[in-house]
Amino acid sequence: MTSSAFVEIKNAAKSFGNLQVLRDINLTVERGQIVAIIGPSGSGKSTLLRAINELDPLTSGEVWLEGVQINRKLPPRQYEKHVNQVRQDIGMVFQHFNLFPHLTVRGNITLAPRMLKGISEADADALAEEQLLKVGLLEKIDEYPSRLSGGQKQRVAIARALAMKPKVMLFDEATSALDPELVEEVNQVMKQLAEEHMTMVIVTHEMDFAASVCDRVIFMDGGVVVEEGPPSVLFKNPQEERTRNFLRKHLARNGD
Amino acid sequence: MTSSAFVEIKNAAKSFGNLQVLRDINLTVERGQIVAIIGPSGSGKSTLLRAINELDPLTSGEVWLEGVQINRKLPPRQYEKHVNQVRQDIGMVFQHFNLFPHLTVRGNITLAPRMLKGISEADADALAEEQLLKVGLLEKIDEYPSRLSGGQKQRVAIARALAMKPKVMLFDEATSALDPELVEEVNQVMKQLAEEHMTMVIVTHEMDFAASVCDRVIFMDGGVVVEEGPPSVLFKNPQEERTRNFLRKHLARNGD
Amino acid sequence: MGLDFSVVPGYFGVLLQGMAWTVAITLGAGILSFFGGIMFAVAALYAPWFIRLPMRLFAWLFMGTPLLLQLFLIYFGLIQIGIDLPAFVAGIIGLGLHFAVYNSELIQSSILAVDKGQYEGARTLGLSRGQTLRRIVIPQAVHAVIPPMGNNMIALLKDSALVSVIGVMELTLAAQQSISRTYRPFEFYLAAAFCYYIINLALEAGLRRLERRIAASR
Amino acid sequence: MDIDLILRVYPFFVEAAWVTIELSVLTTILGLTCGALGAAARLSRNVVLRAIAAVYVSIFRGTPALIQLFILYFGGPQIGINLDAFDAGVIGLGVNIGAYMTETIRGAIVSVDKGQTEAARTLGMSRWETMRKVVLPQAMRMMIRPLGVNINALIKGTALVAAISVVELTYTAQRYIGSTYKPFEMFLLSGILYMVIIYIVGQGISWLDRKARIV
Amino acid sequence: DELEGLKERGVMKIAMTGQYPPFNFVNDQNEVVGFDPAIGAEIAKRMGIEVEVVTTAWDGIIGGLLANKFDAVVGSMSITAERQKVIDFVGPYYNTKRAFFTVAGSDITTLEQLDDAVIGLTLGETHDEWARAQGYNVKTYKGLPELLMELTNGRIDVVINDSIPVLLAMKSGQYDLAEIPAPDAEKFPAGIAIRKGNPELKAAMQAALDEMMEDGTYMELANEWVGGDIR
Ligand SMILES: Nc1ncnc2c1ncn2[C@@H]1O[C@H](COP(=O)(O)OP(=O)(O)OP(=O)(O)O)[C@@H](O)[C@H]1O
Ligand SMILES: Nc1ncnc2c1ncn2[C@@H]1O[C@H](COP(=O)(O)OP(=O)(O)OP(=O)(O)O)[C@@H](O)[C@H]1O
Ligand SMILES: [Mg+2]
Ligand SMILES: [Mg+2]
Repeated sequence: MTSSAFVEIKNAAKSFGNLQVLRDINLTVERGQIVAIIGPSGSGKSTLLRAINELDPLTSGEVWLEGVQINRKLPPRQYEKHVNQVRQDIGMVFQHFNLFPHLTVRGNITLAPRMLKGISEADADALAEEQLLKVGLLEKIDEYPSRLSGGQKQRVAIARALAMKPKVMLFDEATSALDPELVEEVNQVMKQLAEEHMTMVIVTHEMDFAASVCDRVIFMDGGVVVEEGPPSVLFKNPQEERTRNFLRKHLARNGD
Repeated sequence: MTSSAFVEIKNAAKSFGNLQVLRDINLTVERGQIVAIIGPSGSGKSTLLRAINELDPLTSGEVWLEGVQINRKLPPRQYEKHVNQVRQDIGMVFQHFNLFPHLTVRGNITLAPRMLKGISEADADALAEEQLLKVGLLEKIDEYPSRLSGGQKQRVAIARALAMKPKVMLFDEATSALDPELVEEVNQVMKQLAEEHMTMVIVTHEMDFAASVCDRVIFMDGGVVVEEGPPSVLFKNPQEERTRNFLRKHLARNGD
Repeated sequence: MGLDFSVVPGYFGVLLQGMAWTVAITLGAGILSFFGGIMFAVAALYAPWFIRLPMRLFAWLFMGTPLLLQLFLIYFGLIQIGIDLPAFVAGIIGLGLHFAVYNSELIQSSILAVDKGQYEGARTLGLSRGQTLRRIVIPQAVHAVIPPMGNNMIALLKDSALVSVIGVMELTLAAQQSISRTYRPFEFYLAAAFCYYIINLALEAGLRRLERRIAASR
Repeated sequence: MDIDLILRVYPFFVEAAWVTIELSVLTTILGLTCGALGAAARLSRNVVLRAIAAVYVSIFRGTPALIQLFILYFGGPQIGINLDAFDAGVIGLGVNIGAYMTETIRGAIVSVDKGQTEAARTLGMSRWETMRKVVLPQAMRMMIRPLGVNINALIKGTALVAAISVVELTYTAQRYIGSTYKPFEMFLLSGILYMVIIYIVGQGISWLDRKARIV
Repeated sequence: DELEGLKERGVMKIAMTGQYPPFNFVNDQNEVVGFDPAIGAEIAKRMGIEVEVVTTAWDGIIGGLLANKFDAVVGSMSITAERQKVIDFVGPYYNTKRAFFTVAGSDITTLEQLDDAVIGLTLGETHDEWARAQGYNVKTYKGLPELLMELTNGRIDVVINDSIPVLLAMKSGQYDLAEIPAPDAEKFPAGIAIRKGNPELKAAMQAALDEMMEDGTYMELANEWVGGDIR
């Protein structure tokens, strides 16, 4: 069974022990589409995102990427191989960057392509330079992460993910650990990706940013999708009481 | 040479190695007055406060408390004694509480009075209870600090300082390590002290709080006092460009 | 009988040779203890129980008995079951395994302390479990324990004196041999102590440089 | 494996184990004393004391304990220090481990948060009062485990005094090897006894550590 | 002279390794026994004093004597010119000869073959220096037990040692060894080592030794511990 959608999540449910975190979630993302997921803390946004690349496998339900089921039931060894394979097509950016502190920026970016795609050192270097140019950090290529600001770290993390030429990029609150003055430089990079029609799923607390780049916004609460729609509708004219409540509090907080 | 002021700082200068942190600072605090020191990070606020009780002795200049020069030049042994003596009159509250983790709340409060004032155990206990009542934490008297919330810790730290019956209290960002919902309980205690006419010098980033309790606000930048005055003037109608800049950024940040 | 260091120069050759052996053993055992420590640590954390349990026992034996005894058993004992190691090799293996056990304890806790985000960051890129361990987790864990492992190296240098009991002509035995000719214990032991101290200083300087280099990269 | 022989001689090994224990206890006491004094000197404001302590630590950690024992025992008389073997063993090992303990204790003390000292000094407590009532009680907890590591090394290190002929566990084994030509049995016996001692001490240290951590 | 002091104290400390049967070793009761302590005790008795046996490692034994850790070494020490430079000897109280042992059935049967063999001996022994002077390929060990183990293990081909202890080890049945005939082998007189500068002590001990050789006590001890006359 395949699907016409690019990314498709069907009847996703997830529990941690007794705690049901996701309940019957259905979601499709078309190629080139940019989807934002918003919602209060603990609503399951990260869990959903991490289910897409099997970091937190679903308890039940299916995840598909371009006609391939990601969370297939397979014997351990085959599953491991399969997962490592599909993850190469899914870039992910974390709140806390998770750069490798013992490698330079170059090392961070080239490690996976060299190990997994077996490309030559020269090609890998070219790749690193290309990606760093895109995020505007070419001059930092030989620095260690500890010498970078938070915004620079996150841009390197994006470059690292892009170097694997992923089909889709996942962002989990990519800017919420950053000082306010550094947020914009990361948002710029994400906007640029949007212009290049990268398929993206973005968990964020920044409504303004979500409104300005996303094709569709999904509001989650208590492990379910409460409401979804284009930003113009969802932000300006939400249908659900819970959505309105959330937006009211949130827009106040962001109003500075 | 004595002074009519209660606390007086004259021509204070301080360097750490080559770095000049304070330059020619003059400041007086009358008995019962409450003074707030505000300013950007690194402007020397903490250093100035810590100069008052000789934690970071001045490079040059004088510090007086009730007609006694605190930073007198004395032979090491005498200096040590003198400093220990005057510090008993100066209570200090730190950003990170610095409670003694190996002692109960009672032990934290009674340690110094018992050692330094030689009061009996019963008297010390009564003293601890009195101070804890004041900060509203009597029921925690036999807890260890690790069992307290941040706000409770800070209130115990204030009780500990008060138990020495200080003539003046210094607060160095007493609430900035606290979660927002805990700030108010500490501010309440400080307001109460203000009502009791405790002389206080308060380094803070909370402009609202400073405006509501202080008699005078001092704005520091780059190691000098840029501007000072009553909160009504300094916050509403600052004279200096630097003050205006600082307040603009800061009030925006606090506006959520 | 007073001190008379004039006898020492005649034995410079012997002492220098002893020093060379001591350095060689320390380096050999140091390298073994480093890689052995990593392997033990990985096995202790990730291997199935039928490897893990014997390893725990092994570690427990090595940490619970004097090195002297271990060296003796490796050299004189293994040959009884057909494993004939030259004394020099037995010394390196004994010292190396002994300190590998200690290093392994350090590395284990350091591996567990590596931020979970590092693991996720690598897995997300598609690296396998083994690749993540090898390229991301272990290098960081090892970086973090270079200073305490350095201390173990320094302890190892000094414990290399024990290899004299299985007849390796290292510095201590060289001194003893010189003493058995001259009957001047104080002078030769002092000379040996001096040589150890020199090696120790060199080792410490090397470790400090290494630590600085690592510190610079983070 | 000559079980018969083992059964015949094991009481003497147990006796010898008591010598090892006695050595370990005395050495620990001396080592802790040296360690405490050394740490105090390293942390003092007196430059001379600091320098002396630094040299002490550097030399005694920088050379093998075995050589130090030889120098003290065989070389000592040449400069007028004539100790019997047991005393030389205790002093040699104690001063040696004391150098390590100096660093352990110092490390624990400096790892106490600086804010603790500042808070105590701010209340008017003197340096010494602060050290005694605020810093040391906290450092004490942090040093139990690393001191346990030092003591573990020390117990195994007592085997070195066999070289200066103290008849403790290892030398007892060596003597019996000389008369029986049965090294494995003898070393097995002594090895087991070492493990027992070290296990018990290890449990004791863990217990102390747990107790200290309750707060 | 130390004779006075010894008599005053009433105890003479005598040193040996305690690892050299039959001359000195520990029995099942963990007591140091053997020919050496027996001789030491007898000499002391004749001087009207007691002995206390000290066991100490061989490589420190002369150092220990010089360092006043004990008063005499009654530990099967060969009298050599080298040693006589730093200590005095009473005796000799027995003689042994340099002997060469291989495992039984070894190809090495003559001294000429030693050039290609690996020789084991004890550190600090008289044989050590001699063997090196011959240009042999030498490995040194701490004691006879290690030597015999190594010989059976095959890591060394030949052991050079005083003959008697090895012969006795062979007799115990634990080792299957063969002796290489060496008719011209050097004889070694074993002596009791004392510190230099004690002529009176030396004379008194010598007199006691001579006396017991005269009156048959010596033979009794030799028969008891070694099983024959070893003068
Ligand atoms: N590994 C885990 N084990 C147990 N519970 C977990 C785990 N990860 C998440 N949870 C729980 O699942 C719920 C949803 O968590 P999730 O991180 O997905 O929320 P979120 O919407 O991303 O919140 P935030 O905005 O705070 O990041 C929370 O109650 C959380 O405590
Ligand atoms: N012990 C010290 N040694 C060297 N430099 C120091 C020391 N303490 C403070 N400084 C420097 O002195 C300057 C002023 O520091 P201070 O802590 O007084 O600033 P502050 O106004 O309290 O800032 P913040 O709001 O961040 O607490 C800073 O540049 C700081 O780096
Ligand atoms: Mg989340
Ligand atoms: Mg400050």
